[in-house]
Amino acid sequence: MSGILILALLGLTLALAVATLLARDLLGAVLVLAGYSLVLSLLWAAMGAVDVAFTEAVVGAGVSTVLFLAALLRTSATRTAPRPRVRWGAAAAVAAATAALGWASLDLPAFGDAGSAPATHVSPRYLAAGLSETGAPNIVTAVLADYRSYDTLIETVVIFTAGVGCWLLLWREPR
Amino acid sequence: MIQGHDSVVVRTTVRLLMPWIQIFALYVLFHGHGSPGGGFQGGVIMASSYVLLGLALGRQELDRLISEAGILRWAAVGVLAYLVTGIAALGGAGALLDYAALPVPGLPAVRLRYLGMMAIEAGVFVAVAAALVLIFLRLARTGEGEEP
Amino acid sequence: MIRDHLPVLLVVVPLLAAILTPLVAAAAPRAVRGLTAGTAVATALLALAGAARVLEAGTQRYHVGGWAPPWGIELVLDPLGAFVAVVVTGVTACGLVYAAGFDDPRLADRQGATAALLLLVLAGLTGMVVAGDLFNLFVFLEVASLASYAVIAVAGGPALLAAFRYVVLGSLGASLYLLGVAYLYFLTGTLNVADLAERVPGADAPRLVATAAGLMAIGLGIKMGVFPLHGWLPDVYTHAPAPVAALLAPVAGKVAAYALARVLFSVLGAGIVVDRSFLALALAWLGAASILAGGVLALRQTDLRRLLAYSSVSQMGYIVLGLGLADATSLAGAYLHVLNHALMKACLFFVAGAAALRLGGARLADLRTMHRRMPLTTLCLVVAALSMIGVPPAGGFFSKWYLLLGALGQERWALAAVILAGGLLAVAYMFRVLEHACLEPRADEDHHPPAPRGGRWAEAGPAMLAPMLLLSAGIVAAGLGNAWIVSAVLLPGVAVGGR
Amino acid sequence: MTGAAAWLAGVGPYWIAILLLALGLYAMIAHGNLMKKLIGLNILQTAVILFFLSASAKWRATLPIVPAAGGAAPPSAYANPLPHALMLTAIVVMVATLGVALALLVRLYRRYGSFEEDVILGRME
Repeated sequence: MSGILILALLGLTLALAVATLLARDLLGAVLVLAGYSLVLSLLWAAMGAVDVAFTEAVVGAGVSTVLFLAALLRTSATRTAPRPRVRWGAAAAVAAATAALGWASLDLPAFGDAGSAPATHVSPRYLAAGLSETGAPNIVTAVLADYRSYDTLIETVVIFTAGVGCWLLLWREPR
Repeated sequence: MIQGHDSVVVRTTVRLLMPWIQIFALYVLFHGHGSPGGGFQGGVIMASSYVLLGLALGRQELDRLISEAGILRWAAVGVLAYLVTGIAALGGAGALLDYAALPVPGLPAVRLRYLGMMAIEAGVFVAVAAALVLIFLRLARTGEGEEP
Repeated sequence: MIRDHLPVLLVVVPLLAAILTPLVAAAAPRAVRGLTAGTAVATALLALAGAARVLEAGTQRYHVGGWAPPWGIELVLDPLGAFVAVVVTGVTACGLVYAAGFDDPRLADRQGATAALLLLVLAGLTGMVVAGDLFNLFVFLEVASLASYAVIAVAGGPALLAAFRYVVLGSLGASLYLLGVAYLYFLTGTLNVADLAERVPGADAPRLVATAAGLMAIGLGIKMGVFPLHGWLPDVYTHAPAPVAALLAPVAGKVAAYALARVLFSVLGAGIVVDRSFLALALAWLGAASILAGGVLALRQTDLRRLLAYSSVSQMGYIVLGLGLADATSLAGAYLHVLNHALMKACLFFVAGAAALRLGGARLADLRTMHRRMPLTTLCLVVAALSMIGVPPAGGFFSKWYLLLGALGQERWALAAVILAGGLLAVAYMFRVLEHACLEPRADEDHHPPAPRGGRWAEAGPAMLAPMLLLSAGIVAAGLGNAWIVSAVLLPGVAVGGR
Repeated sequence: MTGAAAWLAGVGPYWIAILLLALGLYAMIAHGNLMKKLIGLNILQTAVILFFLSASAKWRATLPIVPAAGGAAPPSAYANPLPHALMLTAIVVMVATLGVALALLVRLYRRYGSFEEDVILGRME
């Protein structure tokens, strides 16, 4: 894990997020959003989270973009969003919340600290015994498919729910 | 939106590419055990192969391969495979999803765990692929007028 | 054997039925309706069995996959959880029977999709109730939410925008909750509720704990529809298909409230929440504001369902107020109100749906022939309205009574006054409903021409009427049995796991 | 790395995540265009994922894949796998929400011919 690389990628993510939100053309915004997802997936790969990086690349930059495009291209008339009015009240509230969260985050363990609570409680068991207990060398898979398999079951139910929901909402009588 | 691409090159390329993407999807599914990947990522790639096919060859071609009602049922079958694997462990006097308690005689616990994880990953693969294709097809439907 | 698996069966049974529904619909479309209602009733019976088991043998803990917590996911069925599970599954069972009787063409069997989604809502809610792991709770929250977004929007038209706003706000709430979980994870390295309860007090980082608690309270507060986070709620319950509103409105917010109670009392521990800490004060006054604002807004409504939605904002305020007061009496009152409000709000939404179906609309003006044409429905309306107002034999009186005792016991006169004022507001807005439904319009009112005499009998079918009458009986039973519920279930539960 | 850069790398991921959260939230409030609201939500959700995921990082650690051939490295040599598994689930939840939200938007557009909230409200009257 390289600090410089991570900082650079973080800066790029922020820039792309701003660009996405400033883009007035909806198609452009969606494409920049895909780029944002791609940079995020690089960032996560740099942080050692390859499984998440892989998923973000195929889902965030891939499937999400395709779904956005499918919806946008079906609804072609107005693709340009008017520039939003600046809402000072909302901006002030969001700024205050941001400051509060940033202030609280000073109490967080330093990024990458191997002595932090998440690094020393619960997770060492997965890394030390995951292979022998579950037989999966990829410990993320061991957690996902065995230790916390119940979460993954419900995750599958979530995507099933979305499928059934779209089926119902965009119903058309069969020809 | 999907009307099939005019170019013969595109259509042929996609036809040729399709099986390879699907083999890659299966590779990602089966190698999730030891390397990045697994049922979810494999399922997404599987779904994208059908999306690509739909984009290049058009809806009619896709409809010849799969029906929307059929995909809905495939999504259900995928989740069902997961849940039934979990429930089967109850039959072996274990807790839900305790693969070591799966009632398959003559297998050591390690093999049972491997078997259980493969079964649920396959379920995730099918459910995710089917659900995503379903969402895409519904969002990108052709020939729909204004709602009343 | 079933006894040992009760916590997980509460989730697995509706989940299995939901997944089977599209397959059953393809083979035998006629079986879907029976499958849905039957599953809901079976889940309610399982919840009752679970409650009996908890009362007899104490809190049930279930380790999914056989992995011990905190490494695996734990399910917990404690007295309060069992109580909430019985309320949620019982009211939902009534709701699904009612929905089957309603026969809304918009909910027509599209390969069983609506039925599957309604069962997924049920599975998501029971999953949230028994979850002993904060991340697992998030995933179930999303199942219940996603399924409800879709069934709300089925009504089309204005419901589409209402559902979209709910998606945006609901996902914001879930994300804020997840962010709160992340702060706690940074602090402790664990997600298991029992493990967190041990580690949070020892960790010396008050800013992190306060931030996590605030984020989770706001996130779940959106789901509960507490003022001022209730923006999505009135439109959703006004425009959703009537049986769907009747199914979601009574229970969805309660489960979020229970999740918040778990976070506050089981995870963060009594020391952080009670003793008039900032969080407890904020919750108490948030609840008070919700009681008043919801009540005042309800006064101005002319549509029964919108009035009921604002009344939900007000009534949910009582529950939040009880959590903020945080002593045993107030908490018992809050939980009792979970039961009472679920019963009366379900009953009232059932009445509104029946009126919309049989009288051509659910505006207050549409109700004026109700007492003659739908006498049984009017009876249910009156019982539920009396409970809302707080007239003694009906249950609603007692939950507010315990809350009042709690506030007076802590000598917090202003909050006690708010509880009483909320009751007066309920008298005012429910009386408007009763006035339209039960009193003959005066003849000299020219803008409301008197209804034709001796209108046709318009009572809804037995599948709609039976759940309504059952709930009315439940309202009275909850009132008569309140002493037992509080002393046998709620007070021990509050003492053991609730705080 | 110098002291300042090391300090920046120690808090950077948290602060960027919080800034992304703020951007997404503001976009959700300020934009009248429903599609832009949805994009804001998407950014907000990824911000939470970034924040949660940064709990998994350890300097000088490698991917959480343990070689089967008994390489007995201590747990501190691997990144924490738990947030990875959790955030995989969160990403799935994100795309599921996106699917349902887009389905609603397509329906709204077909009915009211716009993604602008004001326009839709106007046509609802």
